[in-house]
Amino acid sequence: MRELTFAEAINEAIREEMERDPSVFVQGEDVGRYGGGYYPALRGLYDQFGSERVRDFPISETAIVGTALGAAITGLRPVVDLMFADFAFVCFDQIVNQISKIRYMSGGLAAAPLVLRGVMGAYSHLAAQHSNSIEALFCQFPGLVVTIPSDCRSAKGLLKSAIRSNDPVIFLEHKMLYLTSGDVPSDREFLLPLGRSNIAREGRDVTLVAHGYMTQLALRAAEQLQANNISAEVVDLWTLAPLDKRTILDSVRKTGRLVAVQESSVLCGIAGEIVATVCESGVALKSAPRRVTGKSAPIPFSPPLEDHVLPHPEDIIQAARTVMQ
Amino acid sequence: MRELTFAEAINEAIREEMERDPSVFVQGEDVGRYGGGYYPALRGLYDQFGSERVRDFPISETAIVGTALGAAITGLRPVVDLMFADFAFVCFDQIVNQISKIRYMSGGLAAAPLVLRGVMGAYSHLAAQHSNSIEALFCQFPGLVVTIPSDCRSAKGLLKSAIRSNDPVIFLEHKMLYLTSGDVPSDREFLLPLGRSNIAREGRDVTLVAHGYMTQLALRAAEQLQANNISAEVVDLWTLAPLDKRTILDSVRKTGRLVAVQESSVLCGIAGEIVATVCESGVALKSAPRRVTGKSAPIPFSPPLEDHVLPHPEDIIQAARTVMQ
Amino acid sequence: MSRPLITENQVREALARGETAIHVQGDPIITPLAATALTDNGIYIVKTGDHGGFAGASEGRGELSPVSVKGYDTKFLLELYATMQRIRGFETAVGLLFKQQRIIGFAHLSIGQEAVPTGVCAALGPEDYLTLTHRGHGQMVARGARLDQMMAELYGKVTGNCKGKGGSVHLHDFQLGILGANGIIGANLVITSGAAMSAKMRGTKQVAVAFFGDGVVNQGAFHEALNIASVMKLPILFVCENNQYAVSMSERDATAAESIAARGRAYLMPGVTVDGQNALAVYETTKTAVERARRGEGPFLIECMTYRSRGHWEGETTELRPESERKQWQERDPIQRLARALIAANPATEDQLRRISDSVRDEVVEAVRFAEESAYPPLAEALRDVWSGEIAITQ
Amino acid sequence: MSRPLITENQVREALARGETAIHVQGDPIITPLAATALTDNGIYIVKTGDHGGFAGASEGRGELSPVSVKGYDTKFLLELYATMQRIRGFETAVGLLFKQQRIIGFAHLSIGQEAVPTGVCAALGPEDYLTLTHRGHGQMVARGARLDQMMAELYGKVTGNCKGKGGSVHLHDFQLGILGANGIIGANLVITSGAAMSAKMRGTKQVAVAFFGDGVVNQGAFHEALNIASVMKLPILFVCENNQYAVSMSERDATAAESIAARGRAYLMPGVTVDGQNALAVYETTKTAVERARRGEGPFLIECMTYRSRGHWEGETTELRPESERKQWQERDPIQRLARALIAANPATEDQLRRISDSVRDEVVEAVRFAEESAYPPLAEALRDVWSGEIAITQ
Ligand SMILES: Cc1ncc(C[n+]2csc(CCOP(=O)(O)OP(=O)(O)O)c2C)c(N)n1
Ligand SMILES: Cc1ncc(C[n+]2csc(CCOP(=O)(O)OP(=O)(O)O)c2C)c(N)n1
Ligand SMILES: [Mg+2]
Ligand SMILES: [Mg+2]
Repeated sequence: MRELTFAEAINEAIREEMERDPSVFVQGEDVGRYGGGYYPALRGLYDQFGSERVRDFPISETAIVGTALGAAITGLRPVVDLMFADFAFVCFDQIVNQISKIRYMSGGLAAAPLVLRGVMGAYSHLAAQHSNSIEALFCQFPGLVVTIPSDCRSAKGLLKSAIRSNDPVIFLEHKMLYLTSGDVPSDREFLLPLGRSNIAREGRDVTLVAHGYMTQLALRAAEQLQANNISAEVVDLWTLAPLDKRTILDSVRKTGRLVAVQESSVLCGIAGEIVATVCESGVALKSAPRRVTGKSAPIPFSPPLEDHVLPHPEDIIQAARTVMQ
Repeated sequence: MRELTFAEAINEAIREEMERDPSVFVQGEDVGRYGGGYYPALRGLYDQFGSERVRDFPISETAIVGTALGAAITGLRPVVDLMFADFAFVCFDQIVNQISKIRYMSGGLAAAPLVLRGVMGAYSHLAAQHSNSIEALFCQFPGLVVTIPSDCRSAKGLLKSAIRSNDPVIFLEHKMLYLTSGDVPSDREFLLPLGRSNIAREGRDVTLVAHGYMTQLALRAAEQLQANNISAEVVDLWTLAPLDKRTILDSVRKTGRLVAVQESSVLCGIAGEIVATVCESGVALKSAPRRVTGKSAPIPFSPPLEDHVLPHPEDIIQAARTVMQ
Repeated sequence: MSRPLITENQVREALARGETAIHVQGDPIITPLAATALTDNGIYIVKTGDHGGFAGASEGRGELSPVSVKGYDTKFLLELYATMQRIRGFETAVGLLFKQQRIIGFAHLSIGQEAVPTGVCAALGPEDYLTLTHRGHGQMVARGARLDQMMAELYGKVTGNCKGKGGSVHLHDFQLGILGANGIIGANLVITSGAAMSAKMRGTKQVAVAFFGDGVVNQGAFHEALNIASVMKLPILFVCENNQYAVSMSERDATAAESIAARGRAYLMPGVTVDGQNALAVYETTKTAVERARRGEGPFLIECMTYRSRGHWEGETTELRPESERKQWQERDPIQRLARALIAANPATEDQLRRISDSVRDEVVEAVRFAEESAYPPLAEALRDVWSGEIAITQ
Repeated sequence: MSRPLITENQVREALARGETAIHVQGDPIITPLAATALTDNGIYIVKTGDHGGFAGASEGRGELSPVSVKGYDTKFLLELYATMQRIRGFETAVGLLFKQQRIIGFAHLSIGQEAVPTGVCAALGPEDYLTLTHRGHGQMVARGARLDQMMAELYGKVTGNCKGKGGSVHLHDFQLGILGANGIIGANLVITSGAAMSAKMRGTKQVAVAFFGDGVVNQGAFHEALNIASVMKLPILFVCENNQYAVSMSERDATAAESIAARGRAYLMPGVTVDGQNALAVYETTKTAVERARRGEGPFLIECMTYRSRGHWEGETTELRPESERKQWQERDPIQRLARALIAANPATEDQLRRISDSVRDEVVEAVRFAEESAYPPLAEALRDVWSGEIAITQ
């Protein structure tokens, strides 16, 4: 295994799948010679595959996503670069009212095998409009697969599976992960399953459920909790929808305690979903579950304020301590 | 008090506020002489107020909502008719990335006093793209007030408050409520508070939390439960965001049992939020809480299938029975 | 620089040579007689310019063109007639069934507009793609969809095109290249651009057709679809069924453009306005546009002037369109016009036409029987086709 | 019908009469000499037609127009010069501070493009509205925003225009009618149409200006904003800072239109292309457009040809624009051009200009000091201004 940066892991996943399957192609803004927008993960693909398979678009997200849908239902496999995931808002209908529903509305005759990649989240001082965590929104639309890697390895393995999937996959890459690197298998058949959660760290006393960059925070928290003799298990939700309840419930059944983490503000997010799932399952809890979430505000630009509204490992540690009492 | 239809209650709220405040006006598609799209609640307003204050637009939702925002930050009070709430998807950025954030991003200098009305929900055989229940999505965007009336009376009282509010309000009207009528105060100062939940029915044994049309189902369920000697309290979430936790917690503290209802599919909806809110509050529950939600599918056209994926009073009754055991 | 003038003679000569386009420099001035001949035969004018912009053949919009059946194969003409009758027959039945509440939900009928999809689909090949509007029954039928399956879909029965899950505004028939009707204004345009892009990438010579209404042209998706189609020179036809109203909004009040055809030209693609009550005019224009697209010359916008004779949707109670206007367009009924032309020019007798409408009636009756007798989908269908089934759903 | 020809003389006569527009019938043919005179003075040509469509004054696009300072008040000219210097000074500082990581997040600089906002804002009245792009520092400064508040905002300090909560791409200054910069391409256009609609409804004679880049014109919101502005005849100016690239995408490859000005004309509003490196040309065109809008004659699109001398954003490592092109545009530096014209025509001395840039430097240094010394907002600010405060938040 070699260490790759997050961008390299994404790049390798796409490159391998494009080499493997001629129906796979990339489209979006600045994906060509530029190699991808502000978080360039596509470097070199244009040189290797040319402008027909690495397709530069004008700033027309509705067309970018809509044409991808049209291509997908006619036999191709587009991998769309949304640049910032926030731009999903300007083409939201195409995603949640078209892509998610075409298989169903056609009585199963159509498939929309496409991937929508977008860079999500905050912590990067990019202010309110470019810092949204929007994964929960997509979970309300059955038909979509919502997948979020938490590190370089899962980025490669999940993205490759996403590209091979016959379902439309929302694939969200956290900005902060672009600052990381890690071991990534070079195996061209290295695939991680969609629709599954991952035990990122085993533990006995408390289950921390997180996803994406939050998993990194949870792992850091678990590390420090260990120093205090609290053994935390970290469940990493590789896929949010459809949700792998079993892995979560199995973990909580073992630990009897739950802390659920999300970056976005509290209402109707993933953390609430996890807490509700566990509580209505009847799995016996030793204490009331807790959520760690972003505070209820748009993301402020001012760095100390941004810091203030976002979750940190200390918040997770404190929540874990609370549920341990 | 007189009995009004749901459309008449909406109409009266808007008419009274337009008479009271010259800065209030209506815009949208087919709002003028036509009196509102498929669910015409605006009949007569055009004749009374003319084309300047009842503004017909082309099919351009981004412009309809965006110009409303521009008008709101420059001193007017637009009441936008989105026709079907599903059309929020084609102008989603304007709602969740612009309207919701402008007060905050401007450091509090801007206010966006506007109302976005849309007809939501299923049960009406209008198929997947026109039957979405999208209230949960807006709850992830602090800055928006998300309000849903559950009957004719709350329609008038909440809409009047929404129009007078200095916050942007999403106001969702369920299709099925358009088939109802009920007592509505004729008082021009009849205002129901935003940011509050309402005890729609008092009870001792179990708390049913619902909103919009689901409140009607919950009330029907409570009726039948009463016949079986189960006393159900129904909490009607007039406002989903910001969420009035206290009313919910007070009720559950009393009954010790919780059933949360939503129409949309399960993941990341209101029901999960309610369950999570209650469970992490530490309020002691006598049994595991339950959710009643739509099944995980787009809304099918075929009437028996549509029926199958949606919640019914029987589902609530069954859930209530389960939590009573 | 003086402007060229197009004479009737030029048109006749072009016709004699079997051409469908007349090349001119600059803006043509069309004599009334030439205009008649042009619109009659769906010929359009090619302006020689940087990007081959086209001027509309009947920019007058809403003017009638004589229906001239001369030179066409009788079988072809009767097929056009039969197709229009099938649309009308099907939709008339839907209207009745809706009143009886045997069909519920959305039903937007296109009675009066039959010539548009009929003319368009007659010019397409079997591999070509289409997307439809919310008012898409006629487009389905014109493409050759089975009436019984369609009726079953409108009933929500398992024998419908989408197993009953789609319904009227979500009709699909992938076998026929029909990628779907759409309930969201403008959404199908970008999807169709994608199908055209896909055809081009795969090198298949398929052409994609996006039907849309006049109300669509002020929606952002329209703009993005046309720009990308032009930038990428996609093999796509944008076919506007301009029935002059979007619900209650008149096209003139809604749209800041000289015409919808002109709006197409603003994206450097040909945009022409044709008499949409004349199936042959629509057919000829489409044929030229299809050939052009197949040659790799890019997109084309066809604005077809037409009128709906029903309300916006079944169940509507508000009619704001002027009585006189409705009356005027009733006289332009596309079926009657083709019938008159057929009988006048004598390739068909009244008897033959009656036999066609009789057989259509039988087909419609049979479709209704089929739909009535078909079963609803089993409830398990409600949770099928959501995902592909590759992912184990544990929830 | 023969086309009119515009001669240099006609232009000179129009100028002598103090006019800013020349009326013609049909498409004008412009002699090279006339074209120079036209662009030089920002005069445009009015075509007499149904809807008063305008033809661009310098459709050649990217061609230089002589900067002619004759006839202007010296104070006014020096103000233009000072404004451009203030923009350049401010942004140069921002670039440096970004490198030193004293400013973090987004920073899109408009160095090289200063003439556009400077010319536009010089023609506005104090009550008028503006919305800005992500590259909006220059637009703020040109409107008269305080450098110290802006710098503090870029630092995220409580003394910033938005208390530090907005940052570079969300600058607002409601006191100055600045309704906000925007991070979402196209979003500000519909909002500005709304401000213009509001002004019209309130009868205030205010005009609204929406700045946007060349990359915006293929976004759906652009289309909807322009259509509605034209349909409602709103008092709005759409001002395109056409720096010819959207990140790496060249405008020519992205946009199927003869020009961005022509795209405006497709919505039946005047659309003109001006030399965006000439503040006076921009000013003159804007003035005419503003007057027209105030008279209630509706929207106007101005395409200003310009070029950014920096990367798309600070921190960018990929430069794909040809070296020769960058060089060519460097020579068209709008500040240098005005300086040369001022000195050549003698209303100002080099010394005067140096004093201006010195004082700007002092102002910038002071702004940096102010930002550095200002406090971050108290943490409680993070949860303020989310809602109005009327609703008791129990959560
Ligand atoms: C985005 C969106 N906005 C509004 C509607 C509601 N709607 C359905 S059909 C229609 C009118 C469409 O008019 P047109 O395109 O002219 O087609 P026609 O009905 O005349 O055939 C409207 C406004 C919609 N379906 N989608
Ligand atoms: C909807 C949307 N898509 C993409 C982006 C990312 N983005 C920011 S600036 C930009 C380029 C804009 O180009 P242009 O309008 O020409 O302005 P310039 O940067 O050249 O001043 C892009 C693609 C965005 N902010 N919003
Ligand atoms: Mg129409
Ligand atoms: Mg640009």
